[in-house]
Amino acid sequence: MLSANNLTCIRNQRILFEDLSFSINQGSLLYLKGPNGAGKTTLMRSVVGLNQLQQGKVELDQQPIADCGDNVLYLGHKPAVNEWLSAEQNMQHWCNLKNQQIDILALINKVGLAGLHDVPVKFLSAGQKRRVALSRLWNSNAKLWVLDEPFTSIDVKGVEVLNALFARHKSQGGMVMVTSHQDLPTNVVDEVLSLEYRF
Amino acid sequence: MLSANNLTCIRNQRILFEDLSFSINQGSLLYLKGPNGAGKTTLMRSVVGLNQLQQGKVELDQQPIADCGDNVLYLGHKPAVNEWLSAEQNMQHWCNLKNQQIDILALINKVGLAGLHDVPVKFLSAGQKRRVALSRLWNSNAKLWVLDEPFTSIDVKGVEVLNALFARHKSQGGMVMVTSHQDLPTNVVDEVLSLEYRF
Amino acid sequence: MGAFESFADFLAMNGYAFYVWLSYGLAFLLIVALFLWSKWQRKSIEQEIVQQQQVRNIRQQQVNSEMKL
Amino acid sequence: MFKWLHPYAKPEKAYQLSLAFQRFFMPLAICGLIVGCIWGLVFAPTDYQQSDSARIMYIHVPAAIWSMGVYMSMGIAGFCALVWQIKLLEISVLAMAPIGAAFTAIALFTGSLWGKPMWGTWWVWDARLTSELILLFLYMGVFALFQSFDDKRTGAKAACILAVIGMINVPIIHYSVEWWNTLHQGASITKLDKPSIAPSMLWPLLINIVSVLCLFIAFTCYRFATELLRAESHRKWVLEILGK
Amino acid sequence: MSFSSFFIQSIKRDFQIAAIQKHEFILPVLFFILVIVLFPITVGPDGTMLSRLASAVGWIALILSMLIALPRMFAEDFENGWLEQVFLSGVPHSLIVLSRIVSFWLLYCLPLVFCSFLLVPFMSMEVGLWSVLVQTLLLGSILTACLGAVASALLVASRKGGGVMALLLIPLLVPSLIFAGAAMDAAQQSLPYTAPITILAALAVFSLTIAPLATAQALKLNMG
Amino acid sequence: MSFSSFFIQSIKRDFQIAAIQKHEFILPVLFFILVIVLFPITVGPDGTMLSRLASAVGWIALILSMLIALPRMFAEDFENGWLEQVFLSGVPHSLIVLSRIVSFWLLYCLPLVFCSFLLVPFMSMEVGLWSVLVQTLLLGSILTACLGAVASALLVASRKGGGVMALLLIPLLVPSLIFAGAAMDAAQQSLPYTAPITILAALAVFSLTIAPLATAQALKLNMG
Ligand code: HEM
Ligand SMILES: Nc1ncnc2c1ncn2[C@@H]1O[C@H](COP(=O)(O)OP(=O)(O)OP(=O)(O)O)[C@@H](O)[C@H]1O
Ligand SMILES: Nc1ncnc2c1ncn2[C@@H]1O[C@H](COP(=O)(O)OP(=O)(O)OP(=O)(O)O)[C@@H](O)[C@H]1O
Ligand SMILES: [Mg+2]
Ligand SMILES: [Mg+2]
Repeated sequence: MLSANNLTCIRNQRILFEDLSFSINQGSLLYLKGPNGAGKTTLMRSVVGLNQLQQGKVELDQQPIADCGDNVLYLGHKPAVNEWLSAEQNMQHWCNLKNQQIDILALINKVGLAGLHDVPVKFLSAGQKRRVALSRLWNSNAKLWVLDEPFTSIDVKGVEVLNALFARHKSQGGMVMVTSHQDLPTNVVDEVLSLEYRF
Repeated sequence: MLSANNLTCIRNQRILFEDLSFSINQGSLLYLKGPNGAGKTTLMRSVVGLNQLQQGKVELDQQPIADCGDNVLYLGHKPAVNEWLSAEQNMQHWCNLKNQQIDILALINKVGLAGLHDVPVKFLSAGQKRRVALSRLWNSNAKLWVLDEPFTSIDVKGVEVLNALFARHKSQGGMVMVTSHQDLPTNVVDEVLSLEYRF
Repeated sequence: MGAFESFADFLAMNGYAFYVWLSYGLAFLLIVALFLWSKWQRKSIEQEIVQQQQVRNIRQQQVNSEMKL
Repeated sequence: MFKWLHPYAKPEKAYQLSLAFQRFFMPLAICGLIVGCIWGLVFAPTDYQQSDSARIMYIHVPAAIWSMGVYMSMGIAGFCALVWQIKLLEISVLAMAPIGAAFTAIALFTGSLWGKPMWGTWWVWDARLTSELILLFLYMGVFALFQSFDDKRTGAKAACILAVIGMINVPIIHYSVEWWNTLHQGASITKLDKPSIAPSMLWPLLINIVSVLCLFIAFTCYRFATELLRAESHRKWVLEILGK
Repeated sequence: MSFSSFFIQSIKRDFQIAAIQKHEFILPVLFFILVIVLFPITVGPDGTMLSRLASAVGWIALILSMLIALPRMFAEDFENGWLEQVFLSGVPHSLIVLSRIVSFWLLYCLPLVFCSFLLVPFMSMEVGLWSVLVQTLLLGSILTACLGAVASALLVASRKGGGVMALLLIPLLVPSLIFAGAAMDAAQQSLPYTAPITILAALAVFSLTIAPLATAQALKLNMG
Repeated sequence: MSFSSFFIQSIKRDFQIAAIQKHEFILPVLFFILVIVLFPITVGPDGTMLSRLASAVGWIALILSMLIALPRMFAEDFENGWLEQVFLSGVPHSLIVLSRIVSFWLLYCLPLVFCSFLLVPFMSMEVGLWSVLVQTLLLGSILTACLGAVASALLVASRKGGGVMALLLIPLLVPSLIFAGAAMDAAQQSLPYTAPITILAALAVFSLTIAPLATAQALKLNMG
């Protein structure tokens, strides 16, 4: 279970959120909503510990999130993909980092990049680049997924597949925290957290 | 009227599209559909002349598109916004380039960045950055708009406004060519062009 | 007048006028510049804060950050 | 002592205190400098060796001494800020850097204006001069580093790190440069081994040394207050102060 | 927009961006000073030795700071897509490139040439010699900026650029270095030094006419 | 993953990327060569003079070419977000940084040290002396890489690169320059030169233990 308590973040002298508390139970998905600039990205980065908070703490299964290393998977606006390497190489490096032994060509097929495995990511289309980054969801062992606008540039079928993935992850007892400006199907969403734009 | 004749593009020994012809009439919107990697971006860049075609030519009102300079507005995946400058400065430079005299602060209000006009774009959220790029639609004199996934990172209300903008532009006799993985409302779309993923 | 016979002597500094006066002048100039710069910084920060407050008030009145036609 | 200091660790109190300090030390410094300079320029006896060019001393030596003194206090403040996570000290490091840089620049300029008539060149690569030049770079580095951060708080932390690294390095640089020079050249300019100066020259010098210290304190307090306003600009007390 | 106003506006924009990345103006200067300081410390404080090195140091500092700045000449505008928008806007492409070369030269090269004055006190250079050095540096920096623009445009997207950059910059820089050295030598011995300077000037003018075309082509290629 | 295998994998990754982006790693070497070539051209073909300068030139060329390479040390991984993923993955942060320092040293410094062999023909350096120079350069490059890592990490989010980097780095390098000079001098006069080399080694080891911690802190600061 993820529990976030009393989170406060001030950016540029503007309070983005103050004393915000929420929790995500085993097997449920939190859908983070809000207009542009509300502070969704900032909140997510604070949850995984990439952002210094003014106040508050985040715990995953009673452990501070900073110690949870491989139990958290954060995919943000930045793809964490090297543009000069191919999709295959990028995935290989990810697997090395996460200590996974998987069949990379099969994974490439699954994310719909068959035949493009040795093309530098630079030459792929926007959606294909995004798929390289999202491929990390398929074999992830992490309990908590924190996904910042995962559907960006992904086509309609891709979005369906991603939603199915979320459902599968939930059924395996995982937790998901998602933002998106495209609505998620209601059967996937368990909780909604709305951030307002504050002044 | 935009007419594209016999366009062919081959990338990496893969035919993206072949002998593709289409036209956009005055006051109508072409919705370009297709899965990731189908070649939508490539087609759009070819239409505005940023991409060398293997074959084919594009004309706007019987003139080759390369000579149409200010009559074409292309907004692609890249924002054409300098991260270090503020929204105001970026817009000012755009107006200088396009030789427009407009009230920039009013424009900033319109795109919903009121109060953020002097913040470097670097510090804006993903959607706010995107709004700076899209602000070019408001006062554009261009007849043809070529927009590649304009809704990326834009919140729900923003998408509505953009759709209304398309409608207004059409009513003024403009032409729009759009791709998106989020569906456009049917009353805005006049024609649909589907690109398939070809192997 | 102190160690000098006349005011002209004082100004001449035994032929070292250039060096002595320039060094005192430069030192003085640098200190004054630092002072003015600090003053200016303070003023601009004060302005910035007040402005920020105004902007915040304006935005609260406008209430939205939405796009408009 | 920490007990006594504690109430002042509140930004508001620190702000008030620093402004009070500034109000006390600034007039002191100005009066002292005027007295010292006039004494030095007009009344102090002419040096029998260096003639009147020696009057540069009354500004050169205080600036040179405090250029190092400021760096030491900056390094110490930075160290404490990092170890005990004291935000106020971080800010004070930033307040001090430009002052130190200005003193260093003054020492360099006046020294080099003194050097031209005395040694015949504007500049020699002597140990003391070289390390003074490097000190200027260290100051500039601290400030440039702070400026290159978008977020002022993180910038201040980074500047502290650099100030501390620099403080460790200043003695190393100093001694290595000294060694380097003696190694290559043999002692060239022994300006420290002069016979101790006459009291009539010492007094104005001492006055100036003390008043430059006062100047340093006054400037630091003023700049500290400014930086504090910036850092706390979303707090109520700032708006209250500015609203008045 | 008229071409001249485009030219001015685009230079203004470059200055604005440089002013925001604040130190951009001072940094080349500082850098230059630091490089100069490196020499006495490593070579030793011997005045005559240093004065013989002075002109070499000036050139090295110039080339180095330009090499640091060059890769970013088009990088930012290319990556954020501004460049393609300007290319689409109907302004002649070589004018676009020329304006960038000019603003680059004004921002990065001119301050350095001024700063080379520091060689006079720090490396005991003679003032007369320094004025000759300034001439060679002015011409040399134009040349480097032009060649660098081509190289930087080639580099901006393609990964084969490295070799090209090397092939382009070095063979052309070495001759200009030789001419500059010849001019300095002649000046040191009080001989006339116009011939090598003229050759340098010819090289600079030549590169100024060719480079914008080549650079525009290279950028176009990289856009796809 | 065990830490040692992480270490090896991440060095492998850096090599892979360098192999693709060849220009990144050719440029410093080329610059090194350029500096070495530049001196004989400007100073003139005076053998004894050149040989006196040789070791200083080697050091300066090393530092300057590293200044070109250093700003890119973390830039790419930081910008595309890889670095934050690695920081999140639970590997000790200083290990991450250490692996980058090591790969950087192997990729950018080692080739330079090899290239310093060019001093022997170009600046009429004695081979015996050159071997001493190589020792000082090896140690000095470790030191530079470590201090440079801190500087590069501090500056990674502000794209100020070169200038500030030099400002942060060069003052800190002065002691090692002086000790290296002392070693070379002693070697030239056939005196024992172990003392300064030992000091250099001590500095290198010291920086190798401190730098990863400071660098990791600096990167963390920059992530927000
Ligand atoms: C650019 C040139 C110069 C620089 C950077 C410079 C730097 C310094 C520094 C850093 C000190 C402080 C020493 C300490 O407190 O330990 C100092 C002291 C002093 N300097 Fe200079 N100096 C320069 C030129 C000169 C010249 C040309 C003279 C006179 C011929 C001179 C005479 C003195 C004297 C008399 C002191 C006081 C020594 C003491 O502490 O008792 N300096 N200088
Ligand atoms: N590094 C930063 N420094 C200062 N302010 C920042 C920084 N990053 C973001 N902000 C401000 O914080 C606010 C929230 O940004 P954030 O990226 O969290 O929004 P978001 O909810 O993710 O929006 P979007 O839907 O557009 O992605 C923005 O208004 C922005 O101006
Ligand atoms: N510069 C390039 N060099 C080689 N191949 C390329 C290049 N750019 C794109 N491609 C290939 O062309 C195909 C089409 O890319 P394009 O960007 O046009 O797709 P798209 O339809 O816009 O997809 P998306 O919906 O993901 O944006 C991709 O499969 C890609 O592999
Ligand atoms: Mg966001
Ligand atoms: Mg696309």
